Amino acid sequence: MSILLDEHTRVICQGFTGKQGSFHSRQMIEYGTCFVGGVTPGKGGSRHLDRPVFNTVAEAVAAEGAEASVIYVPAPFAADAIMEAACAGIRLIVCITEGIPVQDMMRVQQVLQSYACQLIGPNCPGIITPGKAKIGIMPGHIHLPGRIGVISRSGTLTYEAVAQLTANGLGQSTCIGMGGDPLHGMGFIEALQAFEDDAATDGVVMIGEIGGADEERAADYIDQHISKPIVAFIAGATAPGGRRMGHAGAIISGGKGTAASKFEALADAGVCIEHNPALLGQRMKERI
Amino acid sequence: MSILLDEHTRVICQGFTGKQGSFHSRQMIEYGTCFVGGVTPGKGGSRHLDRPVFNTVAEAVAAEGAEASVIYVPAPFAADAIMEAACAGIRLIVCITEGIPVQDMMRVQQVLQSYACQLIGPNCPGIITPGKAKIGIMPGHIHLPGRIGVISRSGTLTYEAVAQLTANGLGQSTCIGMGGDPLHGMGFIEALQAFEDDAATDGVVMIGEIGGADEERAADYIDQHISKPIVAFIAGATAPGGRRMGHAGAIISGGKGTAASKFEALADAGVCIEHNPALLGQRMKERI
Amino acid sequence: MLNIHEYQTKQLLAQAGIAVPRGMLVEDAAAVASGWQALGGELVVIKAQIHAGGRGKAGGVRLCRSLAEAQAAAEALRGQPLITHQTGPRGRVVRTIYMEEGLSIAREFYLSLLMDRDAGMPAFVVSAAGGMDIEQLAETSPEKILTMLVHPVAGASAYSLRRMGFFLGLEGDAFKAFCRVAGQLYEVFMQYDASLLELNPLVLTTDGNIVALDAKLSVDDNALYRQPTIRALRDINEEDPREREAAEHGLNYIALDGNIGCMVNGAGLAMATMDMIHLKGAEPANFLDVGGGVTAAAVREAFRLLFADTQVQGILVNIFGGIVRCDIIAQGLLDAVADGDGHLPVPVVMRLVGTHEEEGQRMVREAGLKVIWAHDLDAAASSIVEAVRAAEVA
Amino acid sequence: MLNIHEYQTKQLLAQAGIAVPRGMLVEDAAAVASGWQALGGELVVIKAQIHAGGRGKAGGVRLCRSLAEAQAAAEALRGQPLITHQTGPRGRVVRTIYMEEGLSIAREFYLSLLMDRDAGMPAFVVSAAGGMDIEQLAETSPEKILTMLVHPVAGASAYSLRRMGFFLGLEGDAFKAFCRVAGQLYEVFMQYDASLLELNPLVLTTDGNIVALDAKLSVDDNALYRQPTIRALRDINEEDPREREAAEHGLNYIALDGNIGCMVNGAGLAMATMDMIHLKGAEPANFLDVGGGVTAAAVREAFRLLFADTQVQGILVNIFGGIVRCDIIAQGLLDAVADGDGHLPVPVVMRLVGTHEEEGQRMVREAGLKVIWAHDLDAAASSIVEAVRAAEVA
Repeated sequence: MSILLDEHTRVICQGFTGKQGSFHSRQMIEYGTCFVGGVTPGKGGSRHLDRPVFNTVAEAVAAEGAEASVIYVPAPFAADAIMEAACAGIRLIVCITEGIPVQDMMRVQQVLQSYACQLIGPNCPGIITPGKAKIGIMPGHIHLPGRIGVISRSGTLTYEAVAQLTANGLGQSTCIGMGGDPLHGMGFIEALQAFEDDAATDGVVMIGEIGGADEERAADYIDQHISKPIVAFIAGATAPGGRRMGHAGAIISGGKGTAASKFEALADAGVCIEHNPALLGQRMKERI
Repeated sequence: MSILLDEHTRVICQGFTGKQGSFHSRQMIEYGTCFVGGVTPGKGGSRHLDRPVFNTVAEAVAAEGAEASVIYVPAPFAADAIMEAACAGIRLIVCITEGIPVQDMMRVQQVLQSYACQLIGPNCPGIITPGKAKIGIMPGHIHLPGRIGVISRSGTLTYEAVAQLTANGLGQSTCIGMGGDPLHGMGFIEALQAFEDDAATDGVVMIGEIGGADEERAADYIDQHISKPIVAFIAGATAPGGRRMGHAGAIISGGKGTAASKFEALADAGVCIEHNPALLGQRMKERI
Repeated sequence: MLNIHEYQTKQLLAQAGIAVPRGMLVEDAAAVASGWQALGGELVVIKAQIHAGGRGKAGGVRLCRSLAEAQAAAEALRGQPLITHQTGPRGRVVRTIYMEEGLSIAREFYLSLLMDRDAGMPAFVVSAAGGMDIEQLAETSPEKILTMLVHPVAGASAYSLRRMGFFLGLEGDAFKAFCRVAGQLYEVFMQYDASLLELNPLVLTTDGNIVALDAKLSVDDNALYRQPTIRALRDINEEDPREREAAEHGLNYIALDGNIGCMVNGAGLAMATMDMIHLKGAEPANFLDVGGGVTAAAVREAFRLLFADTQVQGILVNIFGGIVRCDIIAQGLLDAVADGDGHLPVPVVMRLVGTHEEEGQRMVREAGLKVIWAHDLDAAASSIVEAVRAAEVA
Repeated sequence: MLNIHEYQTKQLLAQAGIAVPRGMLVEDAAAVASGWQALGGELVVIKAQIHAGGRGKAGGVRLCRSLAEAQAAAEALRGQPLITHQTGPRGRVVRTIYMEEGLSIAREFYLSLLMDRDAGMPAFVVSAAGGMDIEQLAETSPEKILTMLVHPVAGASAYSLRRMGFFLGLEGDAFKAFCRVAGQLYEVFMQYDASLLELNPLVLTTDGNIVALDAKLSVDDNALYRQPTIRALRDINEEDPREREAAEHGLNYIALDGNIGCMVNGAGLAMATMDMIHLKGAEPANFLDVGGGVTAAAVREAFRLLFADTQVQGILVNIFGGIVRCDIIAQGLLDAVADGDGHLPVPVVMRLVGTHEEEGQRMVREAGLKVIWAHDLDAAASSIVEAVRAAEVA
């Protein structure tokens, strides 16, 4: 089992024929993802990677029953691509693109309220259900089918945690990189609830970072609604205030959003917090 | 029992010290409504009708625990007043004002998605729970406490139906005028569901009119979810196409939204349709 | 809704950067002659400017290949009623003639924006079957129509413009031009509080331009207070004089084809009253909602309108007074009768219920007016239908 | 976030109709003299233009009542480092001096707009305690601050402007002027893709005007591509030269106070690596994310930066290659070493995991570089901390 994504999920790529889109689409296909085509406006009717190319997402939905889309279009056009996917009826939208203006994401969030879809990202590695399908840019080979969910604001740090879970023989049910932008789609709460409801997930590794209050809100939620064991790490304990640490969302503003406050909130909610990011797999193994 | 409104609901008025606001606030107070004050920007701190006047709805909420508001401010400012009430935490907003531009209501609908509030209207008579409280402009004396819910797009035609229910000894649990504008708050579906869930309501009189597809959608909903008897009338069987019949929303456009199609949809959903608006009370009496 | 003329709409579109054919109003034959020169002297279109669709089929749009032909077409239309499927059988008198350059057309499209009440936001409607009646097309070939909602926070998104362009089978520069025009159309729609903004047809010319060949704009009445540009373009000649007069008194009046005049408070009750007359076997002569804040002067005006209508053979007054006071209705009636010969010109059935009903009824009785009283709506409708039949027989 | 100077922000505000004090840049004493005349010759304010708050307390804002005083103040600031609580201990060199008219102030307010990430929309923050540090105020007296979200589809609604005006205790014309200014501020915020637009203080003058006395604008980096006006106002003198140079190579670099340099792919892993160094008892000298699409040239530049930093006594390379290829990292290291004397200037611990890891490790080994290899993050951090300690002792 898994959440959101499995081997039957019909996936397309927006920005399919571009360099990034081509490279990662090939990787997704090789991993086994049910990859049914792609969209590049103006190239509709052609084929790429032995899959059909469409002018619009709506056409891909009509012709191929696409239900998930991964977006690699450049930042100035990415918000539009997200809205196109939502409007066309895509239920799972994964936006890899980094650098989308905040005002664009503000509009996306408003518009998405009208649609029954789940956005992951932007500025994220994507989602993978090991052994079944991946949508995104994560290296598939480090994953192992298993029973631990991973939800993270980071990319490579997620790989670190995944590798530890694999090394400890636990594997992963589904791993989601929610992305490093301040305004984003799926958050900790939605993911934790989905893992809670997933019979094939026994525990969750949760990776936060400085900035915002997502982790604090998640802690409140965990306290009320989550029974499965959670191991959590927050990156940025040593980050100075007022500076963006790479991710647009990773900034301590006015003394808010520190790693300490997030660790504390999670600990208060009964989460197993771990300050050493090299020990996440081991801690989870102890808790299962 | 009743829906949305009873004798404990703490009501304020926006546009309190204006002519309309004053007149109808006095009527509401006389009817027994728990009327705790009003808002007129710039007159905060004074008193009117022996009630406190506030500069903002937020102040009225903080000082008086206001939970419902009735709006009598002129059309150019009414959309703003609705948003103010929502933002201040008012849960039941009744907007009497007629003539709000459609674009304004479009924005109001978008904004109200962010708040847990119910808007009734605009361009409506309001809501009354006979014998307990009224919020709006309907003549209280024609009502009788009873067990029939009324939901209507019309004002005076609602009074007609109410008078018939009263004359037939049935009375009313709660009566809601949802208003005659094309974009509005509470619709048939929300009201019907609330009446369905209300142990003190035995049946519902539903009054639609030409224009839009609210009645057709309500018919679908009734078919699936409503078990209580409904008597329905649709005004405008004799209205010509392409002309607005008074209400901004009452127009047959492109052959859509006719009384015939609405009567038919409701009949198909098992609703007791009645073409003679003078017989609504009698029909309901037969069904109960 | 307030409508403006085609040529006025095109001026607004041109200001927003949307291509429209060159053209000018032509007041007389001399103006046609100078316009003919200005437009290149090869092919012009003479277009009757009335607020109604279906002008083409009705002969209100004429392609002319010579000056003489153009002058003849303009003179044939000017001052004459034009009867289209939207004007009613009496037609609409053509007071304004617009002359445009003729274009060489490769393809015709339909493109409009309207306020979608179910979605609560504007929607584009587009079809490759331009020049057709869109409502008819929606019935017969809905697959030829694409509807794209426009979320107000995002505006006319690039993806929706592209999707429409692909739906029309456009490519290259024409595709880009179409997307630009559709985006600009949305700006115009929002800027002027439009209810409907329709280009039918929008054309692709043989030289690759996207041009609005016809254009219709309807504006939300409720927003006119903030639309001075549109208010200035209002043409009262296009409005029914009775409806306009009624509106000036705050009355909501719409002329219909029957013979029983109605005066009611509230739009829903007014429609229900009309429906009731129909149920009793007659037809209403009008919709008339006197509204909530009506004065005796407005009621007097309302009765004056009904009395003056030769079609009206009887009047049903149905007042369920909440805010409306019955004594004010009575006073208005007395005043209107006093303006005439002191008698009711046609049978009048009155149902006066609600605020100050005894006072209102007393006033009418004391004035000695022989109205027929009714207490409920059913009886009121039956009474007026009977009274009119009786008068016809007599 | 890109910051611009106070005087630049005020120009943008003035263009939007918000009142700001009259003022001018003063390049030298002569400019101060002519400005003194132009501003009325009574009272001026000399303001150091640096991208950091807290200038007032640090002596960077000086009230002057004579020309001589103004000239002296300008000369005292020009070219000197100004140390505020936001500049760090080294301060920021003042290169630009702005002179403004002094105003007679009745009240001072705080008014800002920021992008509220939790609500996903802009928010006004307002307080009657103007001129205060708002973050401190939020800690000590949150009731003195009002936050009003701005729904993007409605914009700066009249009710929210009024509510802020009442919260400040304003009335009459000052109330109206404040509401107007706040509404205009929202337009500026949206127009320039701002992350923060802060007026602290916004003042009510004794003659009843609402004037932005200080102004700060930070713009969303991601939106700079569509903000040519803001890009043109960028002052690279205000940026850390190392961070700027790194950015030009697509590297995300932030200088810190520790002695262990880091090179990592991915922001989260970079932070975690810093945290790990701290856990092992040392401190990171920098944050450095080489990103996903890094080239050997950029990696070389990154090593060059670290080698050149005299504070760096050891380097931890932590690459978990997904998109990043380990051989490219290795190549960059070899190139950087070749640029120097062929040896590693400080101890380097390398963890190269993922795509092409064998190839990368082989390249480094074959080049004979004595890096310390580590397979996991914990060991890598321990190793570099130990190596640096050992080097210190030696």
